[in-house]
Amino acid sequence: MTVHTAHEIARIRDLRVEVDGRALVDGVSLRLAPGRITALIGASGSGKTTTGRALLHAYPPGATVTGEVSVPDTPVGYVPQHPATALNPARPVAALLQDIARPQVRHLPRRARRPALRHRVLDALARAQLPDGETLLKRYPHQLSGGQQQRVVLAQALLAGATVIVADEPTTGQDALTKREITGRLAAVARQGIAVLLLSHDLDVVRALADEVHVLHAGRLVESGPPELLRHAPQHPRTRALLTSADPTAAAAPPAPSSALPAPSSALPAPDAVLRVRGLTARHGSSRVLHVPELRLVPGCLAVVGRSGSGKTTLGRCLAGLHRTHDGQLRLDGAALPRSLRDRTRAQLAAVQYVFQDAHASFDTHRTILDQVARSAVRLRHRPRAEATADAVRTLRSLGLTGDLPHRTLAELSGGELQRAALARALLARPRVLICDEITSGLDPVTRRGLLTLLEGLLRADPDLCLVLITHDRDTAALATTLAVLDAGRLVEHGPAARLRTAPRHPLTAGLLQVPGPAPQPSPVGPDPQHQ
Amino acid sequence: TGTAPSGDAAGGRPRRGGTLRAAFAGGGAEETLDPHRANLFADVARAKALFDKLADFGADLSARPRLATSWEPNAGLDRWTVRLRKAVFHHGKPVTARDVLYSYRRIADPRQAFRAKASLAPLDLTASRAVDERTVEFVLKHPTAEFPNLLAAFGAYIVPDGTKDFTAPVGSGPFRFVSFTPGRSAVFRRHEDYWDGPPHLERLEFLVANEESARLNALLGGQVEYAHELTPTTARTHEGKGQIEIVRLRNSTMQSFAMKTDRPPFDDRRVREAFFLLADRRELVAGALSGAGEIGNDLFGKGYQYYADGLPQRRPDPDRARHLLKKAGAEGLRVTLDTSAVAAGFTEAAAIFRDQAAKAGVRVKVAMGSKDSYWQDTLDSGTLCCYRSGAMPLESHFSQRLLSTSTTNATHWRHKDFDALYQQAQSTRNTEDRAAVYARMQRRLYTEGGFLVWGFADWIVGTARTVRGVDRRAPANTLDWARFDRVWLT
Amino acid sequence: MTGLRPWLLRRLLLGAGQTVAVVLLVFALTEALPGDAAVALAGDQPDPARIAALRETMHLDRPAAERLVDWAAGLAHGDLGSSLVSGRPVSSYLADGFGPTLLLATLTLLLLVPLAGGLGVLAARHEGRLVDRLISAVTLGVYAVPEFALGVLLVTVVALRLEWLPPTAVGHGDDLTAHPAVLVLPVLVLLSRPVCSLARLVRAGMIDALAAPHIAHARRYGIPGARLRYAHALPNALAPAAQQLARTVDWLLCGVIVVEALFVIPGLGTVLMNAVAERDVPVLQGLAVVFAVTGVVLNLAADTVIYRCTPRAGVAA
Amino acid sequence: MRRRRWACALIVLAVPLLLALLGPLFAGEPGPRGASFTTGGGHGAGTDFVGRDVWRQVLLGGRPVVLAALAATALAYAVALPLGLCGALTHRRWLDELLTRPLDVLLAVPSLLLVLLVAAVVRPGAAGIALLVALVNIPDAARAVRAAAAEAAARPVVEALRMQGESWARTALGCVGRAALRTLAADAGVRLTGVLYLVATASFLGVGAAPDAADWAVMVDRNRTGMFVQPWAVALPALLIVALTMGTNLLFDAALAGRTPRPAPGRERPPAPEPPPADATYPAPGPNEKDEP
Ligand SMILES: Nc1ncnc2c1ncn2[C@@H]1O[C@H](COP(=O)(O)OP(=O)(O)OP(=O)(O)O)[C@@H](O)[C@H]1O
Ligand SMILES: Nc1ncnc2c1ncn2[C@@H]1O[C@H](COP(=O)(O)OP(=O)(O)OP(=O)(O)O)[C@@H](O)[C@H]1O
Ligand SMILES: [Mg+2]
Ligand SMILES: [Mg+2]
Repeated sequence: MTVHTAHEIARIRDLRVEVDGRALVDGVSLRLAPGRITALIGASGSGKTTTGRALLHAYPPGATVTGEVSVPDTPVGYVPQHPATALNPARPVAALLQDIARPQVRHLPRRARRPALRHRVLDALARAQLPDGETLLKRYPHQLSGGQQQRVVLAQALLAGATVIVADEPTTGQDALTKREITGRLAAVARQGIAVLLLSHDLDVVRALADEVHVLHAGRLVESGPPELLRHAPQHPRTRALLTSADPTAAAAPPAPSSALPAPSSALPAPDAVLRVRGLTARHGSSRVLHVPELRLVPGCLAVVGRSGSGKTTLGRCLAGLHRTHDGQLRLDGAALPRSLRDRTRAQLAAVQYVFQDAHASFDTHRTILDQVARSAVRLRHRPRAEATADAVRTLRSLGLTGDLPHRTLAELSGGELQRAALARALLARPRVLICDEITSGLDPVTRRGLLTLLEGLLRADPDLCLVLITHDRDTAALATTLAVLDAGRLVEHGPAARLRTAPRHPLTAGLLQVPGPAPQPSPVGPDPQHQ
Repeated sequence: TGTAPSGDAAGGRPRRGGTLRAAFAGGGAEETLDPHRANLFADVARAKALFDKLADFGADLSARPRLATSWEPNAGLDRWTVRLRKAVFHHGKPVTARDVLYSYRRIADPRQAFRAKASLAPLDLTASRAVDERTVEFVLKHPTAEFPNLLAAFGAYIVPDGTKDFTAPVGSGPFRFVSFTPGRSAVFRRHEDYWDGPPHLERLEFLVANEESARLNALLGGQVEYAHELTPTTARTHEGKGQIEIVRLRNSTMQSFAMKTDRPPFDDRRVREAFFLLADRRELVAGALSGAGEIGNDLFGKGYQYYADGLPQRRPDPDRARHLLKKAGAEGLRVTLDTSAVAAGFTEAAAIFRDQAAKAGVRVKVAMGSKDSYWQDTLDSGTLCCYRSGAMPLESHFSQRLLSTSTTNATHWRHKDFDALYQQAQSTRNTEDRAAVYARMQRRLYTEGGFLVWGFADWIVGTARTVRGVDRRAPANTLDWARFDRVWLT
Repeated sequence: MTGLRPWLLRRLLLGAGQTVAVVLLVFALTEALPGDAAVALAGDQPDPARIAALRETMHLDRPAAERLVDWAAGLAHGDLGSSLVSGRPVSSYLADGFGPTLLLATLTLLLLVPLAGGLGVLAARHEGRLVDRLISAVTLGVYAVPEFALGVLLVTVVALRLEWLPPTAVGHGDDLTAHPAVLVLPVLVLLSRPVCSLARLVRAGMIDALAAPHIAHARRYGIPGARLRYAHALPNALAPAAQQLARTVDWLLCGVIVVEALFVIPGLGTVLMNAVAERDVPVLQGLAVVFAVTGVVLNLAADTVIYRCTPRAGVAA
Repeated sequence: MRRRRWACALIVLAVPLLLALLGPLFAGEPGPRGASFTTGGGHGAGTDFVGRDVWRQVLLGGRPVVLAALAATALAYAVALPLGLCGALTHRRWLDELLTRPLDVLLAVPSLLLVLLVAAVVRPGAAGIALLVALVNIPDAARAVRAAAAEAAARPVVEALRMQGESWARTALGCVGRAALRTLAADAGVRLTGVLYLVATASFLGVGAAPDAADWAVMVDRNRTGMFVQPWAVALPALLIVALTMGTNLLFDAALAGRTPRPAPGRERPPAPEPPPADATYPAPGPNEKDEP
């Protein structure tokens, strides 16, 4: 390790966070130095978030904390794993951004403050890859897509002039192109002398950015070193597992899409569509955000890809009956499907299930996860309680949520765990059409592989199942037999996965599916003005 | 600031000048300066300041001449000649017989519903005439020995001939109109040419404050000098404390329970008598009137002219009451007592009487009624209700409430012989003889009437210590009550 | 919800319907009350002939429906009719009563909002600690004391003992603004209870709002405490408080009968109570129109605040 | 700390509750009436406006107050809660309008006037008046519920519950209602007091409880004239009412206190087993620094 202790700006020493006698993090020590990006990787639930939040002096309620955490006086920037939690639902995006920037313009004459304020805010948004900040400023958080929310939160951190930034999965909700730009931005940030703690599953990003990588396993640091070292000579079996399963070469052999799964539609005469969408035009208020003239969901796996904010979630929500303001026609097995899920029968509800992009917000804070998951079987399949619970436990276990995890509440689970719980909840309804909105974004490669295998198994077991994967992740998209590409609310390309991968017609398709990996160089956005 | 009671004429030499502000409970925007429409105490007090009647009642409720100097009947007592005194209205014109006739005819207008209309009903106003400028000859429909009461009737004020608009009224009273805002205030100033001598006060302001505590606070805080209608509790708190003067106008309000004598169980006179014996009047006065009053003896008009004060005072006798009830076959009697928050002491009296009756095994159920329609509601329905009456001559009490033809006969007391006695009294010229007839009538009521008169409440007025000349004897509604032309400020 | 403006328009239209309903309700209830204006006027002289005559002069002998229709026809021309008892136009009653009431209500509101908001936020900030418990105890205590008791107490101490302020506004009813001192105590009494209830609601909402992660997040970025609480946390807690505030304004406008009586301020409450006592139906109906219109506007305002503070409400499935 | 709060609330509440519950047992037979508003004279707390012993009235007067107020509040909420939640949860605007607009009509009539008018027309008994007071409170409470629940009802959790075909009651009460619990508790606590005095005022206006009933609220109202001669007749029942409402509300507060995650004091920073590090430059989190869940 070549850490310059003299320059360290923040430090965690021997941190142990214990809840109810169980250590979430144990003996973790980290040093953050200005201008360096420290990555913390590890399986879902290994304690990354807990460690990262320690730098904010934020611990789970009732936790016993020992060890030492020192951070500088300046604000510590934080991009939480669930960006929605950091956004005030009752205020437009601009409110907090402007308040953050206000002290920075105080020295200006009164008249000049307003434009300067505005300029700074827009600039920060642009640096966080939200170039059309103008329109976003007036919006409320719920009017942003998941990725946009994340970038807004990043913009806050950039604007605040933090010397330490804790970025918890900053790229999860982003498409490959945006991701590359954000990585570039983070690198640029670091070059200005900001210490970045990167908590991520995305090894591409880690590899491209990190100056130093720490591997967490079950709350303990098992290995540390520069990324190259870890890659070429991982010492710990866990590290190995993490790294190999995410190795591009490993991912290059996608989970055998064509072997076991039903052949893509080009091979056979089109099978009957389970869900047909016709003339779908979705609006948010008066603005049209999605237009899909025709979409047929056939058994098998459809991946919906597109840039962040292109309308993927909106499409999923339209199908699920969560988004009412559209004028398309939905037909499930030939029968009309009501637009709003309130009008759907329980059978129809069970048939089309949606896994929320923001898993955190989709759970009730008071009840245990198990209880909430089991309700699907009780309500939608009329199972008795006990049976439903057993079913839920089984499903959760198959997703890696074992032990007492299911008996905890929302606040006591990690981001990845929640995502899996949300999937379990949908699975328990035994849906015909299962729409998964970025369900692998919060998962480490190992867990993700496991999850994809499980989905694959589902597809195989139920040849009628229609799986819609909304994703930015190429590995995940690799599961699909069909691909749909959305751009700015339009369905620009739709066809067999193999063809789109090899011979994309639309440049975006190529961009999204064939990006070789995040650019190691920063994107051409200028340096932060506030650090000039 | 002398120690002598301020109300007495002996309170020092009257001083001229100053403004007196008097707080009354009012009627909101419905208030009026039309004296014939006067309904509330505030209305009457204002009317009294601006106008005059031909006669008014003294402290014993006998008629005293005001604008009239004399009244002479003919032999049949159905034609009365009234002489007017020399008096001028505020605009300088004299008060004439024409004004009197105009006023009375206006009151009696069949298309209108002025309050004094019933009182003036015995007059035949088409036959009555002005003999000269200051002499009126009144023709009556039947002999009326108590004709002067009629001239003193509530609201029988004299207004200038032809007056219809009372927004800036002209009268002959001690004060002239300055301004008036219904429900808020009225400002008057001295009428220098008042026939009874000009008032001492320069200005008189009537202010409206409906809440008793507001009137009291305004008085205590020096915002007014006269607060009308205070509660007994207030009187107790401040009496003799030196901060303000408390004036108790005795015998102002009769407090009673009215039994409907024509329907069970009260159609049996034994039951009525039993009820007379049930009531512990001292407890009622102490509890319901907070001690501010005197006990009653089941007769109206204690201290008034013709009141039969020779009858023995009734005392509670539950045993005899029980016995009487038993004889009447009314053991374990249950009655409903109607009451309402319409007048001070009603609900309290009802509750206390309920407990007293329970001692003799009578179960009284107290029913609260709407206070706005209470009097009409209890006039013909129910069997037992709380009742009160302001001061009026005995004769009026009989004629309005106890004759077969009475319109507000709350006890349904209808007896031909009683009516005959009343007629006899009205045709009796000699006062002593008339008194004897009234005594007979009262004896009858004492033994078997429908009014269980348990007390006479004081009317309590508070004045600032600077106020002199407030009469301390006149029951509310009589001449010297709220008479501000005799008041002065030190 | 699709856009604020069409929604507002629709609500205003509905409001007209509500006003009609209120008027009908009040009319029906007053008609159903025992007695009528004639009986009320006759008072303790319920001479049937006189009552009949009074009825006739007041046109009460006509069927209720006919009177209502007449009144409504007048209303269409902006004529609220005239009082049964005094014959004066109802509009003059309302105009007379409205001034003082409006003045009191405005003053009270001007103090109420910052005071209640401040107290609620302060208590929420220190939830469970001494400050909170002190504020909670005092507000709850004061809230449980009826207005008249507080009013009498204040008058006795402040006005009569200490002689700092005039005890009542008697005689100043026409021109309260010229004597601001007389308004102090009434406004204090008027404030006492709404401050408490509002502060409680603000406190409750603020505790949850302050505990939200986005507030911790904003605090991390050095947003000053006051701004954080009032500009960022408070909007999340505002909806119920705004609702309560609308009710308070309604209560203030519709006559704080006790205060008006206690301090002799001839406002709408006094007009209302007198009109009920006198069964003066046209006046009551006029008041009903006023109440209904203020009610509609206030509820609409409160709903708009809710709408603004819960922007997701319209789009959630 | 929590325990102290509970104890405090319970003690404050226990006095009026015990008096209300057990008072009638100790009241005994009514003694002879005295004069109104006297102090002493064998009456420990003096006499009331009709000369009864105040202490006896206090002993007797708790039960009706507690019963009427609790019943009316509970009743109002029993109706208002589903109404308000329904309004908050529905996306059928017409349904929302249908539910709320008619209630707004009731809202536009001052509650006292409404009670007065309706009571004068139908002449209810004590139970009826509780019902009436509850009725008058429904629109208001329903709006409060709706406002408090509006934000929670729009959360994605609710969408997720719908997706699960969850029953309305569970969604509304279990999730939305629970999220708004603190505000609802505050509203209910305050409403309790309002209801209490509305019942008392109604009784003074001649409906419901007898105007001389042994009832704390009625006592406060009726004995006000003697406030300065005999303060106990007002002060005692008023204090008990204050204690009742204060206790109830403090109890709510105490019960809900632990619901928001807040770091236990002293745990916000690592309670260093070693001496505090010299380079701990981060300022100690303010007393309000809250942890995120
Ligand atoms: N408040 C809590 N009480 C108990 N256990 C908790 C609490 N918060 C988190 N945990 C547990 O601690 C472990 C670490 O959580 P943490 O959120 O740090 O994981 P993570 O590494 O960020 O995972 P992910 O990648 O899924 O976000 C998880 O197993 C989680 O279930
Ligand atoms: N309520 C709203 N009002 C206005 N615009 C909205 C609203 N909700 C979403 N949008 C916009 O609609 C577009 C599509 O949003 P959507 O959530 O479907 O994107 P997405 O493809 O899922 O993006 P991401 O990958 O970032 O989750 C975005 O540009 C977003 O800003
Ligand atoms: Mg995490
Ligand atoms: Mg999305």
